[in-house]
Amino acid sequence: MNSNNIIETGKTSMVSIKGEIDIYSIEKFRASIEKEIMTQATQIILDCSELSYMDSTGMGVLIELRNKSKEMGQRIIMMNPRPNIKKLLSLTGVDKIIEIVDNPAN
Amino acid sequence: MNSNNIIETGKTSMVSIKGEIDIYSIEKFRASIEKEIMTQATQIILDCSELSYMDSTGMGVLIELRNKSKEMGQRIIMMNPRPNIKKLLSLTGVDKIIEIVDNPAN
Amino acid sequence: MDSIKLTLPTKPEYVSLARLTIASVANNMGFSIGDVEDLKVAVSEACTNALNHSKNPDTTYDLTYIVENQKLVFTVTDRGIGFEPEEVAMPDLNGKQLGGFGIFIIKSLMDRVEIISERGSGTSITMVKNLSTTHEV
Amino acid sequence: MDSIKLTLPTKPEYVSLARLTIASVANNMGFSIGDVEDLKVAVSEACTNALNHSKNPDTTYDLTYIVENQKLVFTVTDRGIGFEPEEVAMPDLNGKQLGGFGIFIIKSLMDRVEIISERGSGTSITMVKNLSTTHEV
Ligand SMILES: Nc1ncnc2c1ncn2[C@@H]1O[C@H](COP(=O)(O)OP(=O)(O)O)[C@@H](O)[C@H]1O
Ligand SMILES: Nc1ncnc2c1ncn2[C@@H]1O[C@H](COP(=O)(O)OP(=O)(O)O)[C@@H](O)[C@H]1O
Repeated sequence: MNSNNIIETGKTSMVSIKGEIDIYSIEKFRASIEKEIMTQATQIILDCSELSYMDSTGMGVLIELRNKSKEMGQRIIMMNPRPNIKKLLSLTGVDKIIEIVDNPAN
Repeated sequence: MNSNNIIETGKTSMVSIKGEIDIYSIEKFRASIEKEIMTQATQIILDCSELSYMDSTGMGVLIELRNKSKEMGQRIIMMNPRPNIKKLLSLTGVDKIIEIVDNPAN
Repeated sequence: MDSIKLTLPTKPEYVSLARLTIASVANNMGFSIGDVEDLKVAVSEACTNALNHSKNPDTTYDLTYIVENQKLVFTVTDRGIGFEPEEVAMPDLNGKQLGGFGIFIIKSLMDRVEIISERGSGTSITMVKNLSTTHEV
Repeated sequence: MDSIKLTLPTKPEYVSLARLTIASVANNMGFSIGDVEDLKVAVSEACTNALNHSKNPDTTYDLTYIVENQKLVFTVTDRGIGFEPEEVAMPDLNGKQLGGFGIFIIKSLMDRVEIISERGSGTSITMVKNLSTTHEV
Protein backbone atom coordinates (compact mmCIF):
# COMPACT_ATOMS: atom_id res chain seq x y z
CA MET A 1 0.00 0.00 0.00
CA ASN A 2 1.59 3.15 -1.22
CA SER A 3 0.24 6.57 -0.49
CA ASN A 4 1.02 7.95 -3.94
CA ASN A 5 -0.87 5.19 -5.73
CA ILE A 6 -3.74 5.64 -3.38
CA ILE A 7 -4.13 9.30 -4.03
CA GLU A 8 -4.01 8.64 -7.79
CA THR A 9 -6.97 6.29 -7.74
CA GLY A 10 -9.20 9.18 -6.81
CA LYS A 11 -11.37 7.05 -4.59
CA THR A 12 -9.17 7.23 -1.56
CA SER A 13 -8.58 10.27 0.60
CA MET A 14 -5.64 10.47 2.88
CA VAL A 15 -5.69 12.68 5.98
CA SER A 16 -2.64 13.24 8.09
CA ILE A 17 -3.49 13.41 11.80
CA LYS A 18 -0.81 15.20 13.77
CA GLY A 19 -0.08 16.09 17.37
CA GLU A 20 -2.44 15.31 20.20
CA ILE A 21 -6.12 14.41 20.11
CA ASP A 22 -7.79 15.12 23.41
CA ILE A 23 -10.82 16.96 24.80
CA TYR A 24 -9.33 20.23 23.52
CA SER A 25 -8.49 19.28 19.94
CA ILE A 26 -11.32 16.79 19.36
CA GLU A 27 -13.68 19.12 17.50
CA LYS A 28 -11.02 20.05 14.97
CA PHE A 29 -10.33 16.35 14.46
CA ARG A 30 -14.00 15.52 14.01
CA ALA A 31 -14.50 18.35 11.54
CA SER A 32 -11.51 17.41 9.41
CA ILE A 33 -12.66 13.79 9.06
CA GLU A 34 -16.29 14.76 8.46
CA LYS A 35 -15.08 16.87 5.56
CA GLU A 36 -13.46 13.78 4.05
CA ILE A 37 -16.63 11.74 4.53
CA MET A 38 -18.48 14.42 2.55
CA THR A 39 -16.13 13.94 -0.42
CA GLN A 40 -17.63 10.46 -0.80
CA ALA A 41 -14.25 8.80 -1.19
CA THR A 42 -14.62 5.05 -0.87
CA GLN A 43 -11.68 4.85 1.51
CA ILE A 44 -10.44 7.35 4.05
CA ILE A 45 -6.95 6.68 5.29
CA LEU A 46 -5.92 8.43 8.49
CA ASP A 47 -2.15 8.70 8.50
CA CYS A 48 -1.33 8.55 12.22
CA SER A 49 2.47 8.48 11.90
CA GLU A 50 2.69 11.86 13.56
CA LEU A 51 -0.15 11.41 16.00
CA SER A 52 1.56 11.42 19.38
CA TYR A 53 -1.42 11.18 21.71
CA MET A 54 -5.05 10.05 21.67
CA ASP A 55 -7.37 9.02 24.50
CA SER A 56 -10.96 7.86 25.00
CA THR A 57 -12.31 11.12 23.63
CA GLY A 58 -10.67 10.22 20.33
CA MET A 59 -11.88 6.60 20.49
CA GLY A 60 -15.48 7.77 20.87
CA VAL A 61 -15.27 10.07 17.87
CA LEU A 62 -13.54 7.39 15.78
CA ILE A 63 -16.45 5.01 16.43
CA GLU A 64 -18.95 7.75 15.62
CA LEU A 65 -17.20 8.65 12.37
CA ARG A 66 -16.85 5.01 11.40
CA ASN A 67 -20.60 4.55 11.84
CA LYS A 68 -21.27 7.58 9.68
CA SER A 69 -18.87 6.49 6.96
CA LYS A 70 -20.28 2.97 6.98
CA GLU A 71 -23.70 4.41 6.20
CA MET A 72 -22.11 6.11 3.22
CA GLY A 73 -20.46 2.85 2.14
CA GLN A 74 -17.01 4.12 3.03
CA ARG A 75 -14.12 2.53 4.90
CA ILE A 76 -11.90 4.23 7.44
CA ILE A 77 -8.36 2.92 7.80
CA MET A 78 -5.82 4.01 10.39
CA MET A 79 -2.27 3.91 9.14
CA ASN A 80 0.79 3.64 11.40
CA PRO A 81 -0.66 4.44 14.79
CA ARG A 82 2.10 4.47 17.44
CA PRO A 83 2.29 1.62 20.00
CA ASN A 84 0.67 3.66 22.79
CA ILE A 85 -2.34 4.45 20.59
CA LYS A 86 -2.55 0.92 19.19
CA LYS A 87 -2.75 -0.32 22.75
CA LEU A 88 -5.82 1.83 23.41
CA LEU A 89 -7.45 0.88 20.10
CA SER A 90 -7.10 -2.74 21.11
CA LEU A 91 -8.14 -2.22 24.73
CA THR A 92 -11.38 -0.53 23.69
CA GLY A 93 -12.12 -2.87 20.78
CA VAL A 94 -11.96 -0.04 18.24
CA ASP A 95 -9.46 -2.14 16.29
CA LYS A 96 -12.28 -4.62 15.63
CA ILE A 97 -14.30 -2.10 13.63
CA ILE A 98 -11.61 0.13 12.14
CA GLU A 99 -8.88 -1.43 10.06
CA ILE A 100 -5.36 -0.68 11.23
CA VAL A 101 -2.42 -0.98 8.86
CA ASP A 102 1.27 -0.51 9.35
CA ASN A 103 2.88 0.95 6.30
CA PRO A 104 6.45 -0.35 6.16
CA ALA A 105 7.44 2.69 4.08
CA ASN A 106 7.13 4.84 7.17
CA MET B 1 38.02 27.00 13.49
CA ASN B 2 37.35 23.35 13.03
CA SER B 3 36.73 20.94 15.84
CA ASN B 4 38.76 18.13 14.28
CA ASN B 5 41.89 20.26 13.91
CA ILE B 6 41.49 21.46 17.44
CA ILE B 7 41.42 18.03 18.94
CA GLU B 8 44.51 17.07 16.95
CA THR B 9 46.68 19.84 18.41
CA GLY B 10 46.54 18.07 21.75
CA LYS B 11 46.51 21.34 23.65
CA THR B 12 42.83 21.93 23.29
CA SER B 13 40.07 20.03 25.01
CA MET B 14 36.57 20.12 23.73
CA VAL B 15 33.60 19.49 26.01
CA SER B 16 30.10 19.15 24.72
CA ILE B 17 27.56 20.74 27.06
CA LYS B 18 24.08 19.37 26.52
CA GLY B 19 20.61 19.89 27.85
CA GLU B 20 19.80 22.32 30.64
CA ILE B 21 22.12 23.95 33.16
CA ASP B 22 20.23 25.08 36.22
CA ILE B 23 20.37 24.74 40.01
CA TYR B 24 19.81 20.99 39.62
CA SER B 25 22.43 20.13 37.02
CA ILE B 26 25.03 22.73 38.00
CA GLU B 27 27.30 20.46 40.04
CA LYS B 28 27.64 17.98 37.21
CA PHE B 29 28.52 20.86 34.90
CA ARG B 30 31.09 22.27 37.32
CA ALA B 31 32.69 18.85 37.82
CA SER B 32 32.95 18.10 34.12
CA ILE B 33 34.72 21.41 33.39
CA GLU B 34 36.99 21.15 36.43
CA LYS B 35 38.14 17.80 35.10
CA GLU B 36 39.16 19.52 31.87
CA ILE B 37 41.00 22.25 33.76
CA MET B 38 42.99 19.52 35.50
CA THR B 39 44.19 18.14 32.16
CA GLN B 40 46.14 21.39 31.74
CA ALA B 41 44.96 21.89 28.19
CA THR B 42 45.77 25.43 27.06
CA GLN B 43 42.31 25.89 25.63
CA ILE B 44 39.00 24.47 26.79
CA ILE B 45 36.24 24.75 24.24
CA LEU B 46 32.70 24.32 25.52
CA ASP B 47 30.56 23.19 22.62
CA CYS B 48 27.17 24.69 23.48
CA SER B 49 25.36 23.71 20.27
CA GLU B 50 23.10 21.38 22.22
CA LEU B 51 22.82 23.47 25.36
CA SER B 52 19.16 24.46 25.44
CA TYR B 53 19.00 26.34 28.75
CA MET B 54 21.29 28.17 31.16
CA ASP B 55 20.54 30.79 33.81
CA SER B 56 22.41 32.86 36.41
CA THR B 57 23.48 29.73 38.27
CA GLY B 58 25.42 28.77 35.15
CA MET B 59 26.80 32.30 34.69
CA GLY B 60 28.22 32.29 38.23
CA VAL B 61 29.97 28.96 37.72
CA LEU B 62 31.30 30.04 34.32
CA ILE B 63 32.95 33.07 35.93
CA GLU B 64 34.33 30.93 38.72
CA LEU B 65 35.76 28.36 36.31
CA ARG B 66 37.19 31.06 34.09
CA ASN B 67 39.02 32.53 37.10
CA LYS B 68 40.42 29.11 37.97
CA SER B 69 41.51 28.38 34.42
CA LYS B 70 43.10 31.81 34.08
CA GLU B 71 45.28 31.04 37.08
CA MET B 72 46.39 27.91 35.25
CA GLY B 73 47.12 29.96 32.12
CA GLN B 74 44.19 28.42 30.26
CA ARG B 75 41.47 29.92 28.09
CA ILE B 76 37.81 28.96 28.11
CA ILE B 77 35.88 29.45 24.89
CA MET B 78 32.15 28.97 24.41
CA MET B 79 31.22 27.70 20.98
CA ASN B 80 27.80 28.15 19.38
CA PRO B 81 25.68 29.21 22.35
CA ARG B 82 22.04 29.65 21.30
CA PRO B 83 20.53 33.15 21.05
CA ASN B 84 18.72 32.90 24.41
CA ILE B 85 21.96 32.01 26.19
CA LYS B 86 24.02 34.57 24.28
CA LYS B 87 21.56 37.18 25.46
CA LEU B 88 22.22 36.30 29.12
CA LEU B 89 26.00 36.13 28.59
CA SER B 90 25.83 39.65 27.23
CA LEU B 91 23.39 40.94 29.85
CA THR B 92 25.63 39.78 32.70
CA GLY B 93 28.92 40.79 31.08
CA VAL B 94 30.19 37.22 31.01
CA ASP B 95 30.87 37.67 27.30
CA LYS B 96 33.54 40.22 28.25
CA ILE B 97 35.67 37.66 30.04
CA ILE B 98 34.84 34.45 28.18
CA GLU B 99 35.37 34.31 24.45
CA ILE B 100 32.32 33.33 22.45
CA VAL B 101 32.66 31.92 18.95
CA ASP B 102 30.13 30.84 16.40
CA ASN B 103 31.30 27.89 14.40
CA PRO B 104 29.77 28.18 10.95
CA ALA B 105 30.13 24.42 10.50
CA ASN B 106 27.33 23.90 12.98
CA MET C 1 8.15 11.43 49.32
CA ASP C 2 7.78 14.56 47.21
CA SER C 3 4.42 16.07 46.52
CA ILE C 4 3.50 18.29 43.59
CA LYS C 5 0.18 20.07 43.40
CA LEU C 6 -1.36 21.58 40.30
CA THR C 7 -4.55 23.61 40.14
CA LEU C 8 -5.93 23.96 36.62
CA PRO C 9 -8.73 26.02 35.08
CA THR C 10 -11.80 23.86 34.37
CA LYS C 11 -11.21 24.22 30.61
CA PRO C 12 -10.17 21.78 27.87
CA GLU C 13 -7.11 23.77 26.81
CA TYR C 14 -5.29 23.09 30.07
CA VAL C 15 -5.60 19.29 30.19
CA SER C 16 -2.34 19.09 28.24
CA LEU C 17 -0.58 20.68 31.25
CA ALA C 18 -1.62 17.68 33.34
CA ARG C 19 -0.01 15.39 30.77
CA LEU C 20 3.10 17.50 30.45
CA THR C 21 3.75 17.58 34.18
CA ILE C 22 3.04 13.91 34.85
CA ALA C 23 5.30 12.95 31.93
CA SER C 24 8.13 15.04 33.36
CA VAL C 25 7.74 13.66 36.87
CA ALA C 26 7.43 10.06 35.62
CA ASN C 27 10.42 10.42 33.29
CA ASN C 28 12.59 11.64 36.14
CA MET C 29 11.42 8.72 38.27
CA GLY C 30 12.64 6.33 35.61
CA PHE C 31 9.35 5.06 34.20
CA SER C 32 9.60 3.49 30.74
CA ILE C 33 8.37 5.34 27.66
CA GLY C 34 5.31 3.09 27.50
CA ASP C 35 4.45 3.64 31.15
CA VAL C 36 4.81 7.40 30.71
CA GLU C 37 2.31 7.22 27.84
CA ASP C 38 -0.08 5.23 30.01
CA LEU C 39 0.24 7.78 32.83
CA LYS C 40 -0.55 10.61 30.39
CA VAL C 41 -3.70 8.78 29.28
CA ALA C 42 -4.81 8.01 32.84
CA VAL C 43 -4.43 11.58 34.08
CA SER C 44 -6.14 12.94 30.95
CA GLU C 45 -9.11 10.60 31.34
CA ALA C 46 -9.58 11.77 34.91
CA CYS C 47 -9.31 15.44 33.92
CA THR C 48 -11.68 14.90 30.99
CA ASN C 49 -14.25 13.41 33.39
CA ALA C 50 -13.88 16.38 35.72
CA LEU C 51 -14.62 18.65 32.75
CA ASN C 52 -17.37 16.56 31.13
CA HIS C 53 -19.30 15.18 34.06
CA SER C 54 -18.60 16.91 37.35
CA LYS C 55 -20.53 20.12 36.61
CA ASN C 56 -17.81 21.61 38.80
CA PRO C 57 -19.10 25.01 39.88
CA ASP C 58 -15.52 26.12 40.52
CA THR C 59 -13.31 27.66 37.87
CA THR C 60 -10.54 25.24 38.86
CA TYR C 61 -9.89 21.63 39.85
CA ASP C 62 -6.88 20.01 41.48
CA LEU C 63 -4.20 17.47 40.72
CA THR C 64 -1.67 16.00 43.12
CA TYR C 65 1.32 13.88 42.21
CA ILE C 66 3.09 12.05 45.02
CA VAL C 67 6.48 10.63 44.16
CA GLU C 68 7.01 7.61 46.38
CA ASN C 69 9.92 5.25 46.46
CA GLN C 70 8.75 2.77 43.86
CA LYS C 71 5.51 4.29 42.68
CA LEU C 72 3.70 7.38 41.50
CA VAL C 73 0.43 8.13 43.27
CA PHE C 74 -1.73 10.82 41.69
CA THR C 75 -5.15 12.25 42.30
CA VAL C 76 -7.59 14.37 40.32
CA THR C 77 -10.17 16.15 42.45
CA ASP C 78 -13.20 18.14 41.38
CA ARG C 79 -15.79 19.89 43.52
CA GLY C 80 -18.69 18.85 41.32
CA ILE C 81 -21.87 16.78 41.58
CA GLY C 82 -20.28 13.41 42.30
CA PHE C 83 -21.52 9.98 41.15
CA GLU C 84 -21.73 6.32 42.24
CA PRO C 85 -18.59 4.60 40.94
CA GLU C 86 -20.09 1.13 41.58
CA GLU C 87 -22.91 1.90 39.19
CA VAL C 88 -20.64 2.55 36.23
CA ALA C 89 -20.96 -0.42 33.89
CA MET C 90 -18.09 -2.06 32.08
CA PRO C 91 -18.23 -0.82 28.48
CA ASP C 92 -19.16 -3.07 25.57
CA LEU C 93 -16.00 -3.57 23.56
CA ASN C 94 -17.67 -4.39 20.27
CA GLY C 95 -17.26 -1.03 18.64
CA LYS C 96 -20.94 -0.12 19.11
CA GLN C 97 -20.60 2.01 22.21
CA LEU C 98 -19.52 5.61 21.76
CA GLY C 99 -18.40 6.36 25.31
CA GLY C 100 -17.91 4.95 28.73
CA PHE C 101 -14.26 4.04 28.17
CA GLY C 102 -12.58 6.49 30.54
CA ILE C 103 -12.66 4.68 33.86
CA PHE C 104 -12.23 1.32 32.13
CA ILE C 105 -9.04 2.58 30.44
CA ILE C 106 -7.72 4.02 33.70
CA LYS C 107 -8.29 0.73 35.50
CA SER C 108 -6.66 -1.21 32.66
CA LEU C 109 -3.52 0.92 32.58
CA MET C 110 -2.90 1.63 36.26
CA ASP C 111 -1.94 -0.72 39.09
CA ARG C 112 -4.48 0.59 41.55
CA VAL C 113 -7.44 2.98 41.27
CA GLU C 114 -9.61 4.38 44.01
CA ILE C 115 -12.59 6.62 43.38
CA ILE C 116 -14.09 8.59 46.23
CA SER C 117 -17.17 10.46 45.17
CA GLU C 118 -19.90 12.13 47.11
CA ARG C 119 -23.15 13.45 45.63
CA GLY C 120 -23.05 17.21 45.73
CA SER C 121 -19.52 17.61 46.94
CA GLY C 122 -17.34 16.13 44.24
CA THR C 123 -15.10 13.36 43.07
CA SER C 124 -11.57 12.38 43.80
CA ILE C 125 -9.90 9.66 41.77
CA THR C 126 -6.55 8.33 42.96
CA MET C 127 -4.39 6.28 40.63
CA VAL C 128 -1.22 4.35 41.41
CA LYS C 129 1.45 3.20 38.99
CA ASN C 130 4.31 1.06 40.25
CA LEU C 131 7.78 1.74 38.93
CA SER C 132 8.71 -1.91 38.73
CA THR C 133 5.81 -2.93 36.50
CA THR C 134 7.40 -4.08 33.29
CA HIS C 135 4.45 -4.87 31.06
CA GLU C 136 5.45 -2.92 28.03
CA VAL C 137 3.61 -2.01 24.84
CA MET D 1 -8.47 35.37 33.10
CA ASP D 2 -7.31 31.83 33.77
CA SER D 3 -5.25 30.99 36.78
CA ILE D 4 -2.90 28.03 37.18
CA LYS D 5 -1.34 27.16 40.50
CA LEU D 6 1.64 24.91 41.01
CA THR D 7 3.06 23.81 44.36
CA LEU D 8 6.55 22.36 44.09
CA PRO D 9 8.86 20.56 46.53
CA THR D 10 11.63 22.87 47.78
CA LYS D 11 14.23 20.86 45.83
CA PRO D 12 16.43 21.62 42.80
CA GLU D 13 15.12 18.70 40.72
CA TYR D 14 11.66 20.24 40.38
CA VAL D 15 12.61 23.72 39.11
CA SER D 16 12.43 22.32 35.58
CA LEU D 17 8.67 21.77 36.12
CA ALA D 18 8.28 25.51 36.61
CA ARG D 19 9.97 26.08 33.26
CA LEU D 20 8.02 23.37 31.50
CA THR D 21 4.66 24.71 32.63
CA ILE D 22 5.37 28.38 31.97
CA ALA D 23 6.68 27.47 28.50
CA SER D 24 3.49 25.59 27.71
CA VAL D 25 1.21 28.35 28.96
CA ALA D 26 3.23 31.06 27.18
CA ASN D 27 3.36 29.08 23.93
CA ASN D 28 -0.40 28.68 23.94
CA MET D 29 -0.79 32.40 24.57
CA GLY D 30 1.23 33.13 21.45
CA PHE D 31 4.47 34.40 22.96
CA SER D 32 7.47 34.29 20.60
CA ILE D 33 10.19 31.68 21.03
CA GLY D 34 12.52 34.31 22.47
CA ASP D 35 9.93 35.53 24.96
CA VAL D 36 9.22 31.97 26.05
CA GLU D 37 12.94 31.50 26.75
CA ASP D 38 12.98 34.72 28.77
CA LEU D 39 9.97 33.56 30.78
CA LYS D 40 11.68 30.26 31.54
CA VAL D 41 14.74 32.13 32.82
CA ALA D 42 12.68 34.54 34.93
CA VAL D 43 10.65 31.84 36.65
CA SER D 44 13.78 29.73 37.23
CA GLU D 45 15.65 32.65 38.80
CA ALA D 46 12.78 33.23 41.20
CA CYS D 47 12.57 29.51 42.09
CA THR D 48 16.35 29.32 42.50
CA ASN D 49 16.19 32.23 44.96
CA ALA D 50 13.44 30.50 46.91
CA LEU D 51 15.70 27.43 47.16
CA ASN D 52 19.00 29.24 47.80
CA HIS D 53 18.03 32.14 50.03
CA SER D 54 14.62 31.81 51.62
CA LYS D 55 15.53 29.12 54.19
CA ASN D 56 11.94 28.08 53.56
CA PRO D 57 10.99 25.84 56.48
CA ASP D 58 8.24 24.30 54.33
CA THR D 59 8.77 21.34 52.05
CA THR D 60 7.01 23.23 49.27
CA TYR D 61 6.70 26.66 47.68
CA ASP D 62 4.10 28.05 45.29
CA LEU D 63 3.83 29.36 41.78
CA THR D 64 0.87 31.07 40.16
CA TYR D 65 0.42 31.87 36.50
CA ILE D 66 -2.37 34.22 35.53
CA VAL D 67 -3.24 34.32 31.85
CA GLU D 68 -4.59 37.79 31.15
CA ASN D 69 -5.72 39.23 27.87
CA GLN D 70 -2.41 40.58 26.65
CA LYS D 71 -0.03 39.51 29.37
CA LEU D 72 1.19 36.71 31.58
CA VAL D 73 1.40 37.56 35.28
CA PHE D 74 3.23 35.04 37.44
CA THR D 75 4.30 34.85 41.04
CA VAL D 76 6.74 32.72 43.02
CA THR D 77 6.04 32.65 46.75
CA ASP D 78 8.12 31.15 49.54
CA ARG D 79 7.41 31.09 53.26
CA GLY D 80 11.05 31.78 54.20
CA ILE D 81 13.06 34.45 55.99
CA GLY D 82 12.38 37.35 53.64
CA PHE D 83 14.78 40.17 52.68
CA GLU D 84 14.88 43.89 51.81
CA PRO D 85 14.59 44.12 48.03
CA GLU D 86 15.71 47.78 48.06
CA GLU D 87 19.02 46.78 49.60
CA VAL D 88 19.95 44.43 46.78
CA ALA D 89 22.71 46.16 44.80
CA MET D 90 22.97 46.18 41.03
CA PRO D 91 25.63 43.61 40.11
CA ASP D 92 29.02 44.58 38.66
CA LEU D 93 28.99 43.47 35.05
CA ASN D 94 32.74 43.22 34.64
CA GLY D 95 33.01 39.48 35.03
CA LYS D 96 34.48 39.73 38.53
CA GLN D 97 31.31 39.07 40.49
CA LEU D 98 30.22 35.47 40.93
CA GLY D 99 26.59 36.03 41.89
CA GLY D 100 23.93 38.59 42.38
CA PHE D 101 22.57 38.30 38.83
CA GLY D 102 19.17 36.74 39.53
CA ILE D 103 16.97 39.73 40.27
CA PHE D 104 18.90 41.85 37.77
CA ILE D 105 18.20 39.31 35.02
CA ILE D 106 14.53 39.08 35.97
CA LYS D 107 14.16 42.87 35.83
CA SER D 108 15.98 43.01 32.51
CA LEU D 109 13.83 40.38 30.84
CA MET D 110 10.37 41.14 32.22
CA ASP D 111 8.12 44.15 31.68
CA ARG D 112 7.25 44.62 35.32
CA VAL D 113 8.55 43.09 38.57
CA GLU D 114 7.22 43.50 42.06
CA ILE D 115 8.85 41.97 45.13
CA ILE D 116 6.93 41.77 48.35
CA SER D 117 9.06 40.41 51.16
CA GLU D 118 8.62 40.37 54.88
CA ARG D 119 11.28 39.35 57.38
CA GLY D 120 10.29 36.08 58.92
CA SER D 121 7.27 35.39 56.78
CA GLY D 122 8.57 35.07 53.25
CA THR D 123 8.92 36.50 49.79
CA SER D 124 6.60 36.83 46.87
CA ILE D 125 7.95 38.00 43.54
CA THR D 126 5.45 38.89 40.82
CA MET D 127 6.61 39.22 37.23
CA VAL D 128 4.69 40.50 34.22
CA LYS D 129 5.43 39.88 30.56
CA ASN D 130 3.33 41.63 27.92
CA LEU D 131 2.32 39.67 24.86
CA SER D 132 2.79 42.58 22.51
CA THR D 133 6.41 43.21 23.42
CA THR D 134 8.36 42.51 20.28
CA HIS D 135 11.99 42.95 21.33
CA GLU D 136 13.40 39.71 20.05
CA VAL D 137 16.75 38.02 20.54
N1 LIG E 1 -15.64 13.41 37.94
C1 LIG E 1 -16.89 12.90 37.73
N2 LIG E 1 -17.97 13.55 38.21
C2 LIG E 1 -19.22 13.05 38.01
N3 LIG E 1 -19.47 11.92 37.32
C3 LIG E 1 -18.44 11.23 36.81
C4 LIG E 1 -17.10 11.67 36.98
N4 LIG E 1 -16.27 10.78 36.39
C5 LIG E 1 -17.06 9.84 35.85
N5 LIG E 1 -18.37 10.08 36.10
C6 LIG E 1 -19.53 9.25 35.69
O1 LIG E 1 -19.05 7.95 35.30
C7 LIG E 1 -19.43 7.67 33.96
C8 LIG E 1 -18.37 6.86 33.25
O2 LIG E 1 -17.20 7.62 33.03
P1 LIG E 1 -16.12 7.15 31.97
O3 LIG E 1 -15.83 5.72 32.19
O4 LIG E 1 -14.95 8.05 32.06
O5 LIG E 1 -16.81 7.26 30.54
P2 LIG E 1 -17.43 8.54 29.81
O6 LIG E 1 -16.74 9.74 30.32
O7 LIG E 1 -17.18 8.31 28.37
O8 LIG E 1 -18.92 8.51 30.13
C9 LIG E 1 -19.70 9.02 33.32
O9 LIG E 1 -20.59 8.94 32.25
C10 LIG E 1 -20.26 9.81 34.51
O10 LIG E 1 -21.64 9.55 34.68
N1 LIG F 1 13.35 34.46 48.04
C1 LIG F 1 14.32 35.08 48.74
N2 LIG F 1 14.37 34.97 50.09
C2 LIG F 1 15.34 35.61 50.80
N3 LIG F 1 16.29 36.36 50.24
C3 LIG F 1 16.28 36.53 48.89
C4 LIG F 1 15.29 35.90 48.08
N4 LIG F 1 15.54 36.24 46.80
C5 LIG F 1 16.61 37.04 46.81
N5 LIG F 1 17.08 37.23 48.06
C6 LIG F 1 18.23 38.06 48.46
O1 LIG F 1 18.58 38.92 47.39
C7 LIG F 1 19.93 38.71 46.98
C8 LIG F 1 20.09 38.90 45.50
O2 LIG F 1 19.46 37.85 44.78
P1 LIG F 1 19.82 37.58 43.27
O3 LIG F 1 19.82 38.88 42.54
O4 LIG F 1 18.90 36.55 42.74
O5 LIG F 1 21.31 37.05 43.25
P2 LIG F 1 21.96 35.77 43.98
O6 LIG F 1 20.87 34.77 44.14
O7 LIG F 1 23.02 35.31 43.05
O8 LIG F 1 22.51 36.27 45.28
C9 LIG F 1 20.28 37.32 47.49
O9 LIG F 1 21.66 37.17 47.72
C10 LIG F 1 19.47 37.24 48.77
O10 LIG F 1 20.14 37.85 49.82
